[in-house]
Amino acid sequence: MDFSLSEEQTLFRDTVARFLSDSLPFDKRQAIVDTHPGYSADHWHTLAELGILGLPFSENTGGLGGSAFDTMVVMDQMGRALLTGPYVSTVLLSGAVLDRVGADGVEDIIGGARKVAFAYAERGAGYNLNDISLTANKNGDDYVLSGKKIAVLHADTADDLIILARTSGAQRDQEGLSLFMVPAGADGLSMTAYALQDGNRGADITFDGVRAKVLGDVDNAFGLVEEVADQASSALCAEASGIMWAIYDLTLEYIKTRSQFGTALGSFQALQHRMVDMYMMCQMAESMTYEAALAFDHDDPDARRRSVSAAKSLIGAYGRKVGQEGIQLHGGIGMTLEYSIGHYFKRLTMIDATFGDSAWHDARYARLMLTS
Amino acid sequence: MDFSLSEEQTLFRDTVARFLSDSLPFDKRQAIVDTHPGYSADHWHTLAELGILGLPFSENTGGLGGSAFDTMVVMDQMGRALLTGPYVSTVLLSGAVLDRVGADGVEDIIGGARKVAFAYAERGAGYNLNDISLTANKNGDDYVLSGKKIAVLHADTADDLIILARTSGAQRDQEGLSLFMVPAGADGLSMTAYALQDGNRGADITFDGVRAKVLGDVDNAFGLVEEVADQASSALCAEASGIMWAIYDLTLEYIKTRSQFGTALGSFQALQHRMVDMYMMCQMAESMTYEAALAFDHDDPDARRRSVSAAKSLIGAYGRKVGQEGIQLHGGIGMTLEYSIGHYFKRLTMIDATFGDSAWHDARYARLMLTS
Amino acid sequence: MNLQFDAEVESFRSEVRDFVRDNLPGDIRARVAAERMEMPRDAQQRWHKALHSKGWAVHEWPAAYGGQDWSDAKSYVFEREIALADAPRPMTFGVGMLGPTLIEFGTDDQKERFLPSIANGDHLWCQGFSEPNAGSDLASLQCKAVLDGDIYVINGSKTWTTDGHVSDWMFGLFRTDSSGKKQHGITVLLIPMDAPGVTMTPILTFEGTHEVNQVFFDNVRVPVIDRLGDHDTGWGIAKYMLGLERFGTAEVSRSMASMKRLKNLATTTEVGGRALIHDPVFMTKIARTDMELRALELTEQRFLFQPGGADAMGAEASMLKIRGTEIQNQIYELMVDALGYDAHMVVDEDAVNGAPGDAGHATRAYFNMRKTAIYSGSNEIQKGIIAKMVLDL
Amino acid sequence: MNLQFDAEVESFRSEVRDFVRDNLPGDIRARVAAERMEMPRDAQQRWHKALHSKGWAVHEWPAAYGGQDWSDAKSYVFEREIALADAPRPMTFGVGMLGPTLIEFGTDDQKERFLPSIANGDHLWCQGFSEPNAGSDLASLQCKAVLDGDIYVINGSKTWTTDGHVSDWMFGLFRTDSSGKKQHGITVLLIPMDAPGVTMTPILTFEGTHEVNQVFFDNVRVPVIDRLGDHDTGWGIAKYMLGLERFGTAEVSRSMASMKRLKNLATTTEVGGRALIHDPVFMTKIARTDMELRALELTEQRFLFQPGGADAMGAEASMLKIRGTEIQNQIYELMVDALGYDAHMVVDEDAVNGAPGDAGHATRAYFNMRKTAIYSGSNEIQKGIIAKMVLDL
Repeated sequence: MDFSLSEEQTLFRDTVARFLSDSLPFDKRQAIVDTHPGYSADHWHTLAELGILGLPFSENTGGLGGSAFDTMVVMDQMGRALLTGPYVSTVLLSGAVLDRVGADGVEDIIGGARKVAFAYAERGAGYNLNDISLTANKNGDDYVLSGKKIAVLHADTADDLIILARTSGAQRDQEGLSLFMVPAGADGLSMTAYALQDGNRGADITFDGVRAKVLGDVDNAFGLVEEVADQASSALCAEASGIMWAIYDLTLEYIKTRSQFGTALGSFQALQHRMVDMYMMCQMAESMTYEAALAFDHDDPDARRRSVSAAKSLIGAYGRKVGQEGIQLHGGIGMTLEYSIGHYFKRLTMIDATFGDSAWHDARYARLMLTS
Repeated sequence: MDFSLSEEQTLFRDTVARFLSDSLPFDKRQAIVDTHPGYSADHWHTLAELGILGLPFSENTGGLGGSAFDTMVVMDQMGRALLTGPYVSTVLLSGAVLDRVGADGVEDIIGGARKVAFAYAERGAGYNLNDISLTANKNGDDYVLSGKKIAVLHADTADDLIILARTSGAQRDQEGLSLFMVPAGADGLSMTAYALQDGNRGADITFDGVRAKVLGDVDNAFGLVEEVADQASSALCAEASGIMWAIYDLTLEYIKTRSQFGTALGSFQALQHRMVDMYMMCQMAESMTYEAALAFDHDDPDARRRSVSAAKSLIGAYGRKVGQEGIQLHGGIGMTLEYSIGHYFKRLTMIDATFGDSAWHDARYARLMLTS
Repeated sequence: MNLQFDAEVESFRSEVRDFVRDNLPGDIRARVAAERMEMPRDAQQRWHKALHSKGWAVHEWPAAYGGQDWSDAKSYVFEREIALADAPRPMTFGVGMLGPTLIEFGTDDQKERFLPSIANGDHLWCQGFSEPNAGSDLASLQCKAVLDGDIYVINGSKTWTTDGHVSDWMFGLFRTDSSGKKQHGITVLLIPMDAPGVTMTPILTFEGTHEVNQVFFDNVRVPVIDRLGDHDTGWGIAKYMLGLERFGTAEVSRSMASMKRLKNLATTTEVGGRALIHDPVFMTKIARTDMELRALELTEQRFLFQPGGADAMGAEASMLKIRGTEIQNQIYELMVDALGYDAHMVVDEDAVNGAPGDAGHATRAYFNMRKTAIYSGSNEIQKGIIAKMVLDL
Repeated sequence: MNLQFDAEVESFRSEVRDFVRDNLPGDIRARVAAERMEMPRDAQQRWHKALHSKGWAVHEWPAAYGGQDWSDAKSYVFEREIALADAPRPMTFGVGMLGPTLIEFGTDDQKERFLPSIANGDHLWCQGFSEPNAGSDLASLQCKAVLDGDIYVINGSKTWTTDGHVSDWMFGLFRTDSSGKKQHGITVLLIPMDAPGVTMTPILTFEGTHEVNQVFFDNVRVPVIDRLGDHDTGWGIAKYMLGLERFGTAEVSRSMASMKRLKNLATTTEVGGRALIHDPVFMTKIARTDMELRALELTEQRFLFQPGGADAMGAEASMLKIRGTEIQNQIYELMVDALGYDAHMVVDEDAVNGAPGDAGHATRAYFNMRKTAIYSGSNEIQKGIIAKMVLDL
């Protein structure tokens, strides 16, 4: 048993860390986030050059063949730097879908030339990936899509969209779901883009008879989508863990240097104990990022679901608490836009509300306990 | 709006407090609890003399016609003194049933000559008062009871038993329940008595064709039983609140006087803040004893259920936390049999596990939110 | 023991309810109901003037100054009803703090010059207490006022100045002597915000709301006639002002209104074919929070209506502030949970309902309201007060 | 990065599993599985001797003294498997603490006289560290030993002496000089429990279990040859002994076994016509606790199998102790909740299963196990250690 990073992982971590600390110091971040499209095109190209965009893809598509642990190491750093942009939507979601169904275009993603957004969420579905009303009807060789998607990450700068749609069955069946691809500017597609709380961008999209090509097996996409979502969740856990440590570091530094009533805040025992609680939650969260990555080392889908849900739930709950405590221990300065901690907190909150919050994963985990 | 005690209430409180502090100092309690029947017959007679056994009963049965607030004031004191004995089972449960159905015998309870236990709980029913399998079949003017009851408080010193039994309907119907009375030594009745964690006594009772007289309306007892249970729950809330304050007082006193590493424990800020948390929970709990007593001032049964559930749930949860913290802040001495805090904690735990724990009352409250 | 209000108070409750229903502008109600953080100056004034026309805008002031001499019970019911009807909060600084303080400590000239425009809502005030490096240690303030003849000359800075950018005047604490104990040498001055040398930088909170400001003073000249109380002894006045906040720090009424919206959101939000209100785990959380809010409400009533009334309240106010802000934050947290993917979106500034149910701005409110556990003496400071004053530790 | 054990360790795991299945007496297993607190001397010895016959009773000792020189991984797996199989805990004081300390600091004579009877289970040892007024401040101990020729004469008292009433010997810390710093002047002595002048009073824990005792010394005479280490410098040995507890303080394996019983209880407990395991609210609590236990397990593994292994662990052990005891207590709390009215009953001393499912003694265990957050350095002391050593506060 060995938790240490391989030489390669260390190299990746350090490369990404150096790039982000050089190019995305916090005082430059707000200007980037405030300007369309909410991230830097230069950063995206550098990620391509560094190979990060190809990290999870197999070597025969030009990727690096990285494992879930490799992604974990990188996402942890992205979390600490509060990097915005379509890494999750293009690489971890859309790229993974294309790679698995054997579709073209992964090379372009790896090279940074192409961005793809993944439209899965619908209003009223909560976090359930099987609750899909958007329909795809066969028309000649193609399909025609009608319905609505919400919260599509970085759709406004995507070249193409992948859409999870219903080809048969009832609204909440796991069977009868299929994946489709359309160009972002397709006829019949209308998009309302908006800023997200964490600095990323999202969009609600209406499909009114949009012609689309099917990706992979018809009626059979649920398993693939669930696995891809679990993989992205695992990566988000690592991002959250990095953020939690960043909050911890900031707060510890703050209470060591900030004086009140003539004493450093850090000498107040009540604050010390709360800081220790934060430390312990960060440690537990970090451990669970390993759990979530470990999930992809074995083939049992239930074991994978269990591990990912355990990690996502605990990290959601601990992240919330660490974020709240970090702000509280900072006092007024922690409430301001110009200080980083609030932005960390916003991102943690949004990570929890993506692919299932703590409560959703508790419920999935509890269901799996019944069958194990 | 006026939360202060009336002159009468103050008199009651002081009388009960004086009696209990004189006759039940903590260092004498364990000997009483360890000796059958787990409480003092002398104390019981004094409670009769003081009128406490007649407190909740109407004046025309010889009682004092006290309100739920009057009971609250008395139970709070009983909690602080950790009084064991059949006050809940004989006065608040059985006496209330007899009074409501207009049966004889309340006078004897008030006088202290007669004790009656109330058998309602069944294994597998949880805290649900409608989940009753023990059957009562009509046989001439009487009924014949068959089945089992568990956790019957102070059955081993009761003269008679009141039994909640099913006369018609399915196991979990609210309709079809009736109340019966049998002498404790009736043919066909067998009892296994045991000590309870909190020093009281309980019994499991098997009824094998026991002849019994019906009390009140046949098939229609559920509403009455639920109301009586809510009243007893309201009283238990007050007892728990008294216990919580006793734990708070003990703990505060302890950390003020106990030194460690050359300093009074009470000067450690982390402990101060936890003590403040305990103080706040005690205040909130005390407020909820008013809520639970207030429940009987109006006639809407749903309003009553809501108030009692809110109080019982919060007091259950806060009581658990206050008990755990009280022991923790005491350290080793708090773990010992000869110190009172563990006994307070045991009683709080058992109060929570009577007539519905926090979770059960949360669920009842949530159901009522749907209909309000 | 009697836990009901008497008939007179209940009839007053109906009067308030009717008045708010008929006089609260719809656009203002909608802003509050959407859990929006900003309340523009114009909206604050419109609502204030509506109350003023009824004689209720400064009801806590003595009758001689246009107040109502209401009982604690009536004041309590009034605050409850305007909150439940989604009316904006009253103007804290001018009406709640400065008014009573001027009446207690001000000169006749000051009362004449300032009270009428506070009462009729023409002038908004802000508070100049906090400073960049003081945190919760208010008395350590450094912003200097030097007496030069009959003029104070102010140099330095104040921060966390709520509503500074929409205010006409500020009442502030300034350092006039730093030779002794830090509580000595503090003077209260009243300053027009358009005085030469006053400048302001907005401080945005991390979710992007502009409520607070940093205010800079560069040789700002304030005549002695605009000093409240005596030279160097302003600390007593400051404590008096802070003591005025006893009432309503628990935010019970506001939280009841938010709780109503949370239940509405859980009723109208469908997840997987059933309304959230049928999810036992989520409903347990709402139920618990609802119970805690009731416990807080009763605790506040016990404290307010104890013998001696609100005036007898000491460190109890600290408990109400701690538990009140915790429960308030819990409610917003549950709103965010209920919103799911709808919580991600930054709802357009002007949108009143950006998401299903009310509470469209709930995510922003969740972020913003973390401040309540920090300001007015952080919850940690409040625990220290209770430990000292109540627990005698 | 590799989060699996290698094949050799896994094959060793099977060996342990098989051995325990074939050699753990059924009555002993049943006691552990019922969450009983007491483990009689006889039962402790029977199990110990079974392990001894396999050479595993003192596996952590060096091979020269009958130990196994196992890797950290093997020791870890061994402890996991015996706990999951409901075997009793190993004998902490003699095997876990005194043995390694004697090997490190003892004379040849002491090793010869004491190690064999510890290894074969003939002699049980207890620890004489805590004193009535010391609390967590161990070094402030007062119980006096005066050197008179080649005899120490002990007067005073020790408390919280776990298993004192079933032990043959005690190793204790005694005050031999009180003129300097409190850490100086402490001497370690080994005392037969039947020595003249040793008396004992049981201390029952509040739920009625007899585990700990107060031990009194009235002119108890101990020869210098039974002194471990040097005169006055026993504090170093005491710290060495306490440092031996690094492994397993998180109680992960024991909690996993309890968690298994909790799930069993939830499966077999019917409430209102459905098993508790179908109650979403209750199952959410079990799920959360299960996840936290997994997080703790992985955290322990990260700490244990970091470069340098268990020896590199410093204040991390404090975190494992805090979280481990919290999670353990959470599990018992949920058992009590599951038991409902069955939690009230004091289960008969000899009953192994007094309630549905296993875990008949769970209520008692819930009460009793509050101690774990108090003993071995209370969780508050542990937080202080982390604040100082890790956070540098």
